[in-house]
Amino acid sequence: MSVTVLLFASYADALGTSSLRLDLEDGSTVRQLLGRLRERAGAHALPPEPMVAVNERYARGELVLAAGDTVAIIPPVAGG
Amino acid sequence: MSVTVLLFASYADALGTSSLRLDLEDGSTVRQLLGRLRERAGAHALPPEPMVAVNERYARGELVLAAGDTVAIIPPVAGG
Amino acid sequence: MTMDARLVRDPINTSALLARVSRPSNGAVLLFVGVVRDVNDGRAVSGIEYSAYEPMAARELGDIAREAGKRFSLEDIAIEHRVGELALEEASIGIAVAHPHRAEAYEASRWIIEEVKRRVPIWKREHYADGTREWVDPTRAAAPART
Amino acid sequence: MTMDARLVRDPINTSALLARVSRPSNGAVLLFVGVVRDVNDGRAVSGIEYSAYEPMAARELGDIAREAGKRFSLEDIAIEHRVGELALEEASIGIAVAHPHRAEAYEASRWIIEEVKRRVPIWKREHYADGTREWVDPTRAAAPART
Repeated sequence: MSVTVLLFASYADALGTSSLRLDLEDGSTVRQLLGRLRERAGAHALPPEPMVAVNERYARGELVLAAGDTVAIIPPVAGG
Repeated sequence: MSVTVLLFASYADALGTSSLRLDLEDGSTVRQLLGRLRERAGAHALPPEPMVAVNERYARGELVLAAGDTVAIIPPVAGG
Repeated sequence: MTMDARLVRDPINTSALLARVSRPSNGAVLLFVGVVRDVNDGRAVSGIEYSAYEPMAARELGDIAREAGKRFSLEDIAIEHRVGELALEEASIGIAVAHPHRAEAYEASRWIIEEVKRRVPIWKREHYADGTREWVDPTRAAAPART
Repeated sequence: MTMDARLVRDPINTSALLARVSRPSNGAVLLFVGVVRDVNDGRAVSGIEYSAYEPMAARELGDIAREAGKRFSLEDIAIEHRVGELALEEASIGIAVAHPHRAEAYEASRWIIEEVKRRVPIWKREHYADGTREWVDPTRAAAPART
């Protein structure tokens, strides 16, 4: 299945893009997606457990993804 | 000695004036002044220990007054 | 540095209060506005009148600003308290504080309004919709028997 | 009733925020303004850029307003968070809340700004006087080693 990954701020700078597609095995979790993401150049900038949102809601590593999900990797927020 | 007494808000209404002079014995305290004030008509509106300011500073009952002092009897404040 | 506290007869201009405390080193600005409410203690209020022991009230307001400055390392404070007749929804008090950090701004603002209510010699007479008027006694309003 | 939270590209109008929450039943109005500071962590800042994961940030802001409403019995909340490029002294966020009583207004305002800083996906890049730029990581700034 295919999911969309969004990257922001320092993570987008490090990985050189703000959006990419990943093909994962059906039933993959957020944690497995992060594992795949770590294979890419610049991924050393990601912390061990980055915040993640799936379809615009914060999600835990064990969440099982579905085809077409949008997974945002969220750097430490600095609003306010 | 003579002192000026200022009354405000509900106390001024009750005693029918916002200012009066009292002649006291030298060395009188705030508490003794209040005793004298209680002899006046309407003074039942004063609580047992009203807040008092002497020369625009809060003062305790035992403070010894001096000739010419201005003694304000302060109803419960309601600013803000 | 602004350390400004005063009684005013004209309506409080909250934008001007904010402007007085704003400086490029202050990351947090907090404005408290006390407003004349249309209902108090279950009675319909039509207006309010504030009277003060003016010289002492002005001095106490100034003391509160200075004490807040020391207590919260605050350099920018502007306080205005209205006296005279106020219509509904008019501001009775405006307190603007600014600080490099927000924690101090919140603590200082809250401390200032509590001190104002505790010790500044100002009195409030409410005008009710039924035509009567009454001096407000917060020490009585707080008593459980009043609920 | 006002329950209003949004991202904005234009400067925040704090007077308009105050007006949106003012009602005759609200005795206490509190406005928090976060401002771009000229110094952060000892470095001279010349400007700031906020970027957001916009649909999620707008939804989180709305959730925070609604949650504050329930938690503090608050009916009037207006929040604006700026995105894009900001000059020094411009407001990055304005939070206006109003309540019949001040205790709730203070608690709600403080809770809202802490929640915004904790969970709304917005990032800040500081532009420094020396021409460099850097994304701000508040989790790093809080570490004792950084002092």
